[in-house]
Amino acid sequence: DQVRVFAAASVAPSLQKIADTYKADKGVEVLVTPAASGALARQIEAGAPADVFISADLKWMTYANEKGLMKTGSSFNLLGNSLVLVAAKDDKVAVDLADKAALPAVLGDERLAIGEAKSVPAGAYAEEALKSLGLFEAVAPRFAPAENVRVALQMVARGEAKLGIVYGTDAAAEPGVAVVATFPEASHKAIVYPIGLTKDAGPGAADFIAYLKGPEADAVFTAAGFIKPAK
Amino acid sequence: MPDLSPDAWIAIALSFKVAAVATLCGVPVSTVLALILARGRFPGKALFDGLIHLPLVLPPVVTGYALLLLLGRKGLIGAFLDQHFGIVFAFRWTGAVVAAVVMSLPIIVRAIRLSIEAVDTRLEQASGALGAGPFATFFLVTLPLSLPGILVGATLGFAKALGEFGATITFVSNIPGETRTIASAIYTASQSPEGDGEALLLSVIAACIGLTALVASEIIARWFRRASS
Amino acid sequence: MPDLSPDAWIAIALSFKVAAVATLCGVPVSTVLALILARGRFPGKALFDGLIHLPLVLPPVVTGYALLLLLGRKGLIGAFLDQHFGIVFAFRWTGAVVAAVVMSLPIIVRAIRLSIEAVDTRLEQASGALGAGPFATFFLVTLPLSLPGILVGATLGFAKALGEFGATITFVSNIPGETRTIASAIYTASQSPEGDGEALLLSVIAACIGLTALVASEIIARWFRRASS
Amino acid sequence: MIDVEIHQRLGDFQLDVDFSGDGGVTALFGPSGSGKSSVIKFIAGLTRLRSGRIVVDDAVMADGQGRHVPPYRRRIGVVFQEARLFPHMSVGRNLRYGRLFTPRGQRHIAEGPVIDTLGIGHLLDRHPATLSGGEQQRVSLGRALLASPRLLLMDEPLASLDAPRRLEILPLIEALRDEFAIPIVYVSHAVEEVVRLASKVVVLEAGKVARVGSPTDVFRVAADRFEIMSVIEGRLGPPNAPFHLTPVETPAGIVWLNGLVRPLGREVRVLVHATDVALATHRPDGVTIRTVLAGTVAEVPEGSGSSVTIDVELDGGSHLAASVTRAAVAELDLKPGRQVFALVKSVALDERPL
Amino acid sequence: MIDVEIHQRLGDFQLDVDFSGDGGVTALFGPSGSGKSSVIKFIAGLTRLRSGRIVVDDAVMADGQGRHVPPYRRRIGVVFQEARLFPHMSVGRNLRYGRLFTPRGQRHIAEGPVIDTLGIGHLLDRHPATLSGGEQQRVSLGRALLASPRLLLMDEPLASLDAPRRLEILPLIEALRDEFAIPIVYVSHAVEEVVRLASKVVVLEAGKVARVGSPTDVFRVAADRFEIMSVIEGRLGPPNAPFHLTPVETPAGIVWLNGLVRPLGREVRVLVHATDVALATHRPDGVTIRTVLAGTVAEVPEGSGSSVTIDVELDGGSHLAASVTRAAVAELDLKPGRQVFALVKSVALDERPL
Ligand SMILES: Nc1ncnc2c1ncn2[C@@H]1O[C@H](COP(=O)(O)OP(=O)(O)OP(=O)(O)O)[C@@H](O)[C@H]1O
Ligand SMILES: Nc1ncnc2c1ncn2[C@@H]1O[C@H](COP(=O)(O)OP(=O)(O)OP(=O)(O)O)[C@@H](O)[C@H]1O
Ligand SMILES: [Mg+2]
Ligand SMILES: [Mg+2]
Repeated sequence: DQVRVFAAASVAPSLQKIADTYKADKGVEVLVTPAASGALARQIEAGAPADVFISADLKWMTYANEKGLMKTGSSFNLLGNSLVLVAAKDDKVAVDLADKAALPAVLGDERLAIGEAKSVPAGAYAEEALKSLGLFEAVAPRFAPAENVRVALQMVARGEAKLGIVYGTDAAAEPGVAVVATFPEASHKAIVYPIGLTKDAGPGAADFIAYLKGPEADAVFTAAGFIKPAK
Repeated sequence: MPDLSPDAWIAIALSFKVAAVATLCGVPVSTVLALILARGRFPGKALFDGLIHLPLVLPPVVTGYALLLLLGRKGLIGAFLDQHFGIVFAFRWTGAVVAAVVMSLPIIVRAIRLSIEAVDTRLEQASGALGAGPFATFFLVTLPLSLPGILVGATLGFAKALGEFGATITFVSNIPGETRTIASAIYTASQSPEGDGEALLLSVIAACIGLTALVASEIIARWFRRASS
Repeated sequence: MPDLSPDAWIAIALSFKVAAVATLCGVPVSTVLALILARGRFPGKALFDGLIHLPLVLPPVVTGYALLLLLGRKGLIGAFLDQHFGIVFAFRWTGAVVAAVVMSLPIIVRAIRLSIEAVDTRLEQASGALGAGPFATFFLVTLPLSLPGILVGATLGFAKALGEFGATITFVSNIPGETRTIASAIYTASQSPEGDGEALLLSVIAACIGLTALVASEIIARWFRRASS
Repeated sequence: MIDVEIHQRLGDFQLDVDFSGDGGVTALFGPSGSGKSSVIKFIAGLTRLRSGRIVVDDAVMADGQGRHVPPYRRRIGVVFQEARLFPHMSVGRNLRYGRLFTPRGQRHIAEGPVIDTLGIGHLLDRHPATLSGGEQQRVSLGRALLASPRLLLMDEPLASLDAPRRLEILPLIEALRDEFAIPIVYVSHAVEEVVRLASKVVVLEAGKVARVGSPTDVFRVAADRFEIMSVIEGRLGPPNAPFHLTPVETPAGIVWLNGLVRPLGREVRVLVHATDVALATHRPDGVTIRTVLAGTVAEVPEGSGSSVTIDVELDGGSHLAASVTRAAVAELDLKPGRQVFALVKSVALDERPL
Repeated sequence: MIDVEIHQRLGDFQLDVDFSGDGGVTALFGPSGSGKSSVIKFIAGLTRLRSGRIVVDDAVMADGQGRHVPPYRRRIGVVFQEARLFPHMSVGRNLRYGRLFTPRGQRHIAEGPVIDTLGIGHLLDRHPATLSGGEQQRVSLGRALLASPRLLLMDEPLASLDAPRRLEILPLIEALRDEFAIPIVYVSHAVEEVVRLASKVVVLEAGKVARVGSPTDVFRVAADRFEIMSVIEGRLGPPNAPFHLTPVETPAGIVWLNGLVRPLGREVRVLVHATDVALATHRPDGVTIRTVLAGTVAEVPEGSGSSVTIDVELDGGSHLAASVTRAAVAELDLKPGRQVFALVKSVALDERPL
């Protein structure tokens, strides 16, 4: 039989790799369906065939829980991520986030690529972090909000935007960018990827979630740059 | 193309199926709608026209979401269809067809309508004077003379169905083998940097399929023009 | 509509501007392209035709990405334009216009081409026999007789420009006041659980603008038909 | 058989027409723009009648008050002024189109003879776009006929055909009229055709009926002297086979018809153009003109031009119009009561009797 | 002035035509589908010539070898068989269309008289869709004229007009020919028109030139006896004003023309239909026929129908065709060498000399 996983697009590539080995090991097929977290949550609400839901942020898992779509108590934070400031690889810049003048100065009248705060979790975290560092007012007019983090990364890699704020995982995977600075963990809410069983999850789903917590999965996630979720 | 994953091949086949079926369903529906809009006179025609054009004006995601609300298994119409006819669109490839049809409807309807309105009404009069009723006149005169528009509609509809993404992924998600079309596969691949190559390759394949359809339609059009001279 | 944020109003105004300018630019360009495709005979025509249709076949994000690669400040053409003419599209509303034009091009070109091909060539011959060269014939005979298609093209282009989202946000981002159109605003709103209300409201507004454009085009078309009988 | 009453405005043009037609051919005659084609379109039901009445064979087709039988239910065939062929169908399919909608029992008109007479047999597989003007017109004529309509409307069906071809097709129209008894409303600018075919002529001028009557009556007073004609009735005599002539016996003398026309004793009408008649004061001899009819001058109109049309009462009472110069009138002292002999060049008569 | 040589296949139709025209009107005559319109389209440059040669006024328009002056550079006006009016323009704008592209200095033809003669002044603000067939044809004619072309191609320009209207428009075409010296290629099925206008007739049959020559020569041997004509040359005598007649003095006698034609002494050509000629063995008297010409029978063809066309050599040497019944030939014993008098109904002559 099958385990059907509705996963936020950003987790999907790693998840797919794990699914492949899981099938080889356990003989159970895992069907990974990637899309935006919001779309997935609403699809589950509309009766989509999902056993497991992995969201890229808390709010959509909360939404799913509030709508009674999930098995009560089944959800927990599977992964965490860090938030980093990136620049194009060849662009030799250094920014000290503690220095309030540094970021605006480096930015000049160029753009800062971030995820669109309302739709992309990374964007929301970025705004929050900038606010807490007191940088928001200065750089907000220079934002270039992107529809997803991959596009934001490309903007930086292509030199269209001077800097970008993305997840550590994205920065690690994209050879065209280099990490300039990492936002302190305290500057934003913990970045977490909650996972849970849907209300009518099949029997194999819990096993797969258990597997995701195991060492094989952990190796894949770590290689992709994910970190342990803050408790 | 050795570096294309089997999943990608499945997506290509699926896209092809979805686009073909969407075109086959979309063109007749559009022809009827185009005829109604071109010739009909009824109150609320403007609104009806507007409704057909809506998917063009709204972001595809919104259309997809509207489809989910209407045609999802718990949706207004979807629940009805499910209970009475056992028809389910949500999260099936047929749903992808529905999304593609809805999204391409304004384009197809417009092309066909344009052609219908270009038909010389004096020929339709001549048909009537020869004893052909409205139906016969439509099928024997109006429709064949609108063939250029129908062909264009079919081509655009097919192309649009290949490229449709936003409404599809929102309505029927991105389930491998069931609703993952080329467009969704490109999206999926582009989510990781290693996927860039695959995304590009898939884009090229989509472009090639589109180009083939286009060339085929041009050949049909030319053949048709030659046949009538 | 008191619950609409000032940002939303800005997005509406911007969308209007982008759609209007995109229509004004897209229609003449499309007319020329349609004429070339309808009448021209040159090697590689099929490929050229395919290129124009590409934005229909590919997911919008891919088109947006391609625009970024080509027309971005560091892009192939973009860098050239920037250095020699100081023209920058990236992150500007003009870029949104470019995205809208590119995305609606296949639709507009097809509509106009359909109308051009429906023009009775015997009238063009008559024009030639009266001494009008190809240009004069085009502007005095072909173009006015293709007006239905041009009008349909303009309407579809305007609607599409209002609804365009994927390519726009990828190419020129989603900067409030600069590149955040209604479509982006609707999408953004729809992506957070609390945004439903705003998304719905904005959708209704977009639908109304689209409907208004549609009704206007129908009125113009009717007026034109009456004028020639 | 057909009753037409139309009162309607078309743009700036006011059409006020009222006439009826019997079983034969009713000709609509009149200058360009006088409303002939408009009348045709009303009868066919292609323009909606808002005020008036169209009755065909006792069936009310339109009464201007909401009753409007749609064209496809009228079984009225129309030969349009422009050919209106279906461009996407071969000539053959164009021709057979109407047949599809004609009940089997009413397909009176056979395909073969029509196609042969129209000379379009070699065009059946062609598409209309490449046909010549006259070919298109003939196909369009054939298409209307093959629908076996119960009333036929023809709008200048022979306008772009050469004279020999017209003469070939006219008998076909006569056959429709006589053998198939299809009433016909016929628009034409050719007086010859109208006179030959029609039993009634309706002359339109600026949307009004200017004159109605038999061809003789109408063209007798026609404005243009080339249009003035007379009709003489008589009975066929025994043909003169060696010389290919047939006599028509009339009280005023013998009218010689070209060709062998039968049967003996048949009542026929013979048509004479006023310009084909000369008058002599005594019976001429040694002249090739063979038809000489005796009569007396009934009326010599005043006139100022070079010609006048004299009304001659032939022995037996029928009238003959003769167009002669005023100079001749003066020289021969032609005046009412004077005995004259009308010389009619037999070769100028039509090939077939009316 | 114009040299035409065409060898080309159109579908199944092979066109092989070779003729030239002088400054006057060259008529293209022939049955439906014989290739007249096709020739027009080649001369205008609307069909590309692949083999042959079109020369107008010493300028090679097309030589079948790559030289192909585009239509808009030829300054050749075309009146198409179908009107081809621009549906989106008012009649006025249609009429003025060609003028836009005519160099100022070459706008020879004034608008007013053309519009008046065509009777389309009241239509200027209308759109073509609502015009009657004849109105469309007249506008199309006017449109071609007002471009002041250097060569005019007319494809049945008067086909759907009534006789009086035709008689009004013919002088306009004559004026183009005479006053503006525009050479014209004229397609028509109406022998009257052709004879009246043309100095040269090219008869096409199935895509080949069957006969070429002056109207007299061509129609003298025409297949259909209604088309046979003769031309007699003479000199205008002093008009008879009270009777509105003008004598044309010829060696064989006086031909009386209707109307007052001047100036005295002008050489004119007079046209006689063979069917309008009767023969007498002695000079008749007491007959309204005023034109009596003396001559001798030159040839009496064998024949089996009712009529034969006799060739009469008039005194002075010109020839006159007379269509008479074989019965009359036998009765009067007409044979070559016999002295005869040709009776020509003067009223059947054309209004104006050729
Ligand atoms: N919709 C309209 N608006 C204005 N005038 C019209 C309209 N329809 C017809 N007419 C006018 O009515 C008149 C009659 O037209 P119709 O076609 O009946 O003429 P017709 O007798 O057939 O002439 P023809 O012999 O030239 O074909 C014309 O002068 C035409 O211009
Ligand atoms: N493309 C083509 N393919 C086949 N046949 C053609 C083509 N074009 C013309 N013809 C044929 O050539 C012949 C001559 O046509 P054309 O139009 O020149 O005739 P026309 O002399 O003008 O006749 P009409 O008096 O009927 O107008 C016709 O029989 C027509 O069917
Ligand atoms: Mg008419
Ligand atoms: Mg022709």
